[in-house]
Amino acid sequence: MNLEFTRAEQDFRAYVRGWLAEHVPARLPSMDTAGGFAAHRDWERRLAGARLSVVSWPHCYGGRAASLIEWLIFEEEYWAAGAPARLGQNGIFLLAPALFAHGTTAQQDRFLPRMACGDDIWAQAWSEPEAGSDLASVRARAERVDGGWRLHGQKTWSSRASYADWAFGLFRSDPAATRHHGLTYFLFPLDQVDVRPIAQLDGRHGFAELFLDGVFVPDDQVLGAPGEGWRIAMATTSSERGLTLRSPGRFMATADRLVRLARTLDPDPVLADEIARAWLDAEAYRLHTYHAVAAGADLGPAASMGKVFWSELDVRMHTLALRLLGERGLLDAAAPDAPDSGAWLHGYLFSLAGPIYAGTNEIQRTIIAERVLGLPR
Amino acid sequence: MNLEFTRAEQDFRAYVRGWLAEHVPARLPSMDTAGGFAAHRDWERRLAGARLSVVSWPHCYGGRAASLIEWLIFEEEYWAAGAPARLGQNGIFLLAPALFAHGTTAQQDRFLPRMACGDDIWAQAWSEPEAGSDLASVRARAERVDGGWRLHGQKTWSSRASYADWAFGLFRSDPAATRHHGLTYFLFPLDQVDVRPIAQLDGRHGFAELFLDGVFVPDDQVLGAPGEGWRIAMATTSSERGLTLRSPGRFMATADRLVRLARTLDPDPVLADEIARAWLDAEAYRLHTYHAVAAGADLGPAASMGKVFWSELDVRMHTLALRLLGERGLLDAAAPDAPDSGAWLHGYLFSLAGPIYAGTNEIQRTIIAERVLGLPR
Amino acid sequence: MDFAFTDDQLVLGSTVRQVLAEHCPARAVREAGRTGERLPGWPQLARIGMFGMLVAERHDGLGLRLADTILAFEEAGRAALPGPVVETAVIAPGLLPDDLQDRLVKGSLRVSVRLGDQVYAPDADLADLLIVEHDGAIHVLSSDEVRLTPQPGVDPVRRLFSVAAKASRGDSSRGDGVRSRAQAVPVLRAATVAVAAQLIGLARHLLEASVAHAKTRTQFGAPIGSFQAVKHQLADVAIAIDFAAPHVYAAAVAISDGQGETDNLRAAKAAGEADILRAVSAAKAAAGEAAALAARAALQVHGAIGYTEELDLRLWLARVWSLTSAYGDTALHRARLRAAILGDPELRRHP
Amino acid sequence: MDFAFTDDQLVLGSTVRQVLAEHCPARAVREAGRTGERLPGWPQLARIGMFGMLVAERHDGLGLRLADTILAFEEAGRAALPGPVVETAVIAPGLLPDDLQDRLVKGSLRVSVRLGDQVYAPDADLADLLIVEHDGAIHVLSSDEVRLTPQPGVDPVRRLFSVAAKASRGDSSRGDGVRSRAQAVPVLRAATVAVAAQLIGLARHLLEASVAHAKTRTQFGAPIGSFQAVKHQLADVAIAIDFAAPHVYAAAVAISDGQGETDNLRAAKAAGEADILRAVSAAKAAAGEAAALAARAALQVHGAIGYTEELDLRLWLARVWSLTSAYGDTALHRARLRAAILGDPELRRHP
Repeated sequence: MNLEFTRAEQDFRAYVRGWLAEHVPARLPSMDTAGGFAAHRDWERRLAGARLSVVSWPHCYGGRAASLIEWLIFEEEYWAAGAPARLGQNGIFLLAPALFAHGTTAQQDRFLPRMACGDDIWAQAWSEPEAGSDLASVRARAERVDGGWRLHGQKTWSSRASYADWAFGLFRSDPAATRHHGLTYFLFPLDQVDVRPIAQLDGRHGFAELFLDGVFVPDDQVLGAPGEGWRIAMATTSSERGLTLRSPGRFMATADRLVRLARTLDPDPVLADEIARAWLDAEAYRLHTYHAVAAGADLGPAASMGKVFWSELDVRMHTLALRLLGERGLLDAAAPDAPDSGAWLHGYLFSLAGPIYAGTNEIQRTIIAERVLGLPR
Repeated sequence: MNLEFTRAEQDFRAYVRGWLAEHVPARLPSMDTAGGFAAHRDWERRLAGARLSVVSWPHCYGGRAASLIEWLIFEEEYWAAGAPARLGQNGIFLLAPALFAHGTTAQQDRFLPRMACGDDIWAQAWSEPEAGSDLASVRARAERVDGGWRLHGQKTWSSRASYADWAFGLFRSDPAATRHHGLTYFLFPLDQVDVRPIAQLDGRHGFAELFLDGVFVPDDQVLGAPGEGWRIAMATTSSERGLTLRSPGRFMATADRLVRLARTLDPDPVLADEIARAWLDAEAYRLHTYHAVAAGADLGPAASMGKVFWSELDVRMHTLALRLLGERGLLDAAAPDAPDSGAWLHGYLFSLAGPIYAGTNEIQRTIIAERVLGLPR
Repeated sequence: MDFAFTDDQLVLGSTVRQVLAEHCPARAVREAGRTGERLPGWPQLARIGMFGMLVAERHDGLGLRLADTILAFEEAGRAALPGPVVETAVIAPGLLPDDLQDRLVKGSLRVSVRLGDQVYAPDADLADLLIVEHDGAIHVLSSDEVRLTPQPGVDPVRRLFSVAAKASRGDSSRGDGVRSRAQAVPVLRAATVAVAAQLIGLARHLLEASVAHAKTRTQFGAPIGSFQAVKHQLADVAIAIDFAAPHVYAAAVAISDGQGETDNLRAAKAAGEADILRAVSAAKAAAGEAAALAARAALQVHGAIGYTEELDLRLWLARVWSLTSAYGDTALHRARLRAAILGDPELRRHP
Repeated sequence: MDFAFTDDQLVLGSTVRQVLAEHCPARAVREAGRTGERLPGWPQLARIGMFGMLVAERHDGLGLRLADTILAFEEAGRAALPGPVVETAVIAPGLLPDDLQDRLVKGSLRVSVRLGDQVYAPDADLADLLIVEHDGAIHVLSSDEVRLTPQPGVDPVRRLFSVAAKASRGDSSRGDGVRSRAQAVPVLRAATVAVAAQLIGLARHLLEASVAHAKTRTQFGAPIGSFQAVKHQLADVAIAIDFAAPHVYAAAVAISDGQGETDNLRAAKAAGEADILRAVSAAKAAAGEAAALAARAALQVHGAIGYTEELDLRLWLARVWSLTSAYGDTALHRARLRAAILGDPELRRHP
């Protein structure tokens, strides 16, 4: 048991750090505007040019076959450098694991390289109106037609969908089945879908509603076998809760920023104590992750523990920043006095979604109790 | 709306304060020892001699017909003076309200005066093994015989029972009924009951188990009508959760002691902050109580809010005292170095029972949600 | 001792509630945050005397004490009433010169303020007059004497502004408007308590909205309000509100004991200065924390849908955030309480 | 980087666990708190080398680093092992003179300690030697050179004593036993981390006991573990433990990097002094808080029955309380962390 990086790991870190120091752009406009989306797509392309967009993927799809530890190092450096949020996140972190596990070689060859270099940006289409955290209550349906399927229904909370190219999600292909039976996992282009942006707390439009009215999807855009959608999706959402959704690097970066902010403001000791505690919790998340990765554990339901931990830590860190900043902290980017261009406020509003999405924390706690601790349903 | 005491209230406070200053004894031995029980009974008799044992009762039963505000004043002064815990509490606060509401005049004349002057000390016999907070799952039974009933079964967590004279509790008088039906409220002397003390966390024996093997109880020791026991008991336990169980005075006294302790120890600001907060919470409980009393509200399910609040505050205050004291705080009365003769440690262990007894706080929160907020069962 | 509201006090609260239910519904608040009417309900509130409540009777005001009016501010919070209500109804009566008081009573004068711990003047673009602190004195300036810089933030309704005096104005265009800083102290305390009352009202609304949502929204085949996790979260909010509100009412009483026509007489009996300071900070801190808890729970219970601008929830959340940091944020008041409670050698609650 | 336990480390932990399951069951712990055998399991632990783990190989010890043995201390905590285990197995190897080390390895020497932030010597009546700080120097005294005053408290098993040197003894009866305070510093840090590991073990046991109880105990017709309130309480305990344990393991590693035979070489690479200090305090504070949470939840889940002496739960709760305040309580370590994190101008986690 040690915490010393190997020579190779240190070299990789040095390379990433050096490249980022040279290339990280000044703050990009929000990716939830047309211009910001384009700027972020451009950044994805630059990352891909340095083979840094998908470091853990095999070389043939644009990666470096990096180990999990190296991926964690990449993430630490990425967020510490203040690099832009990842536009390609849905595809790279949520869809790709399912594609690697269940896709055909043809599908992998077709979708992965374009995902890696930002040519295809993916939106997720998990939620439906009224369903919330209850992912199995899918009402959108897929109708069998010659050579493929026609998709009907409505999806909501589809992140990035306002400007994305493709989406992935579950549709009920067996009308007689209920709950998690008879669902199929589809990949479909968004150009034939009616996409309506949802205005959020922070005034941005990161999510959208999708209306599908008989969109045709050929058979080669079904992931896995028809009817197997739930099993495949579960593997995906488990990674959504786990490592791939939120690597420690971004919380470490936030914690470091918070501590630096606190030092400039000489906070009262009660605030200082909570800030020190938050910094240590980010450290705990990092150590926990190193431990889990080294032990080679398949996280499974234990991923729920991480999800509760990071999502509440993230809210806490941003709350502390706003408490440090007082009235000024509540100003947004348009205000002349806004500290850090309103980044803390924006981050706070964003963090509030953490305990809600990818399964509310109430649901996560129930999963932990039942599947990790073995308490009765 | 005001917080000014009337002339009469001020005079009453002055009288109580003066009497207590003169008469409060040095620390008595624990009431859960034979000697301590006798000493506490003696104290009850002295209180009664000054007509201060049951100030809110009518004059004819030994009280002063004090208003609720005056009773709150009495409690404030009583605990601020460091006066002994009340041996007669079960009878005075839990049984007496039921006796006043549902007892016959003969029962009131027989039991209340002896209760007021400490001649009869009452134990409660609510809980049964395996039942816990589920008071309606009564298995002890009452068998109809000539002129009365015979009681069979087991009760547990009976406070004061090791040395008390009488007990009150529910027995199933209708063997065909289940849950809260067919229960009857009995008053029975403990001299025919097999009483076995339960050793507690703090090493004392405040609770006991009662084994009843056909104890005869005449009809005039049934409170209310046979089969009406649940309704009468619910009125009683609602007062258990509410005002009569824990008047603000005792938490104010604890909070004041905590603040005085903190001043001598110059705590770090984080502890100081939590102590200030606890003091204000005791203040909130006092103001809340004055408000409720003045508004004349029948507390009902809202009493559950107070129970959650005071029981968690009490744990918090004692935890803070132990944190202030460090290793010394964990010493008990027998240790030469024990601060305040181990009173904070003893109080801590006692406080831990608060969120459990009289209905766990989990149950209280459910009551609040369903009966105060109207959420569905 | 009678720590319950009088009938008059209750009637004032329920009247304000009715007026706002009719003339300042959620829709009106939403519009105020966009391009619609910025001051919904104000004419009607003026008609029932809301802005003359604390103006002395000799100026034709109602001459009430803060405690008499505290429920009116709670109701303003519950409705998330737009506009500088505390500044106009609480601060202005205490600091404006006599000849302007009658306009306050009529509701024809709106006032914004930048005093004490404030950095920005709220709703300053809606104000006819600004009361600002400068070089240790309090100045009253008309809107054409100042330059306002918008500082937009999380609350689209309660807008903040930097205030600078225009170079052209004289040192004090209203000489009689200059007051000392000391005169502003009791007025700012009253404003702080009134804002605390608004936070209680906001919290009550958020709890009611969460309960209503939890009753109707179903997940996994049952209303989410039937799940223990949701029940207990909302029970904790109810407890927090129930034990924060008395701090606010007690602070209003403590301030009121030093208020009114018979100042000298009352002051003799009044709670000491230290007690008032403690009560004011306790009110603001407790109300702020209860409202923050209500806001977090509301968002969690509403789930993703609470995160949209389409739901009015958003406006109440923003108001909680903006009022929590107004007139001294929770950290400031907690620090004052720490000093007051651990430093006060004569800590007694009753005489 | 490989932050997982090696097979050897895991085997040591599971061996200790098995030995204690057999020779120090709950019954034995309970008896140790009364009149029974005070050191259950000690002969068997000595046989597997528990007390020579950290003794250098040149003294026939195993020469392990703290990180290699941390799971052994976690298991000692899980079993609530009675006796001065950390003092004998961690502190003594670092501070006793060379000629006593072989007796440590054999398990024939028990040691108690009153150093650093400690006020009392734990289990001193079971010790052959006492290591005490006096006038800035560290002294090793035999049990007949000291007068012990019992200071009974909440933990009936881990008994505390005041220590006074008997008037009769020379200034230093074991001249070679005198060490400087500076030499004790790294040893006390290691002891602090070992105690933190015990707290993790205690917390794990309390969680397991609570889960087991919640599965079998029924109320209102269902096992209480099926209620969401109980589920979520225990899930929070699981989370707290899961994210406290890595702090303890990392602190053990940080200390170990400066330990061992090749001191000078390793020290050059080792984490800086500030990093070690921070890691030690983080370990103790996080483990103490996780254990405190586990204790509260255990008591709440067990309900009134948890409050009896008849249930073994009581012994684990007491041990949590006594170890939480040993070797610097949570408040002390939190204050150190605050200073370290907000004061350190070079806060980086990785080189």
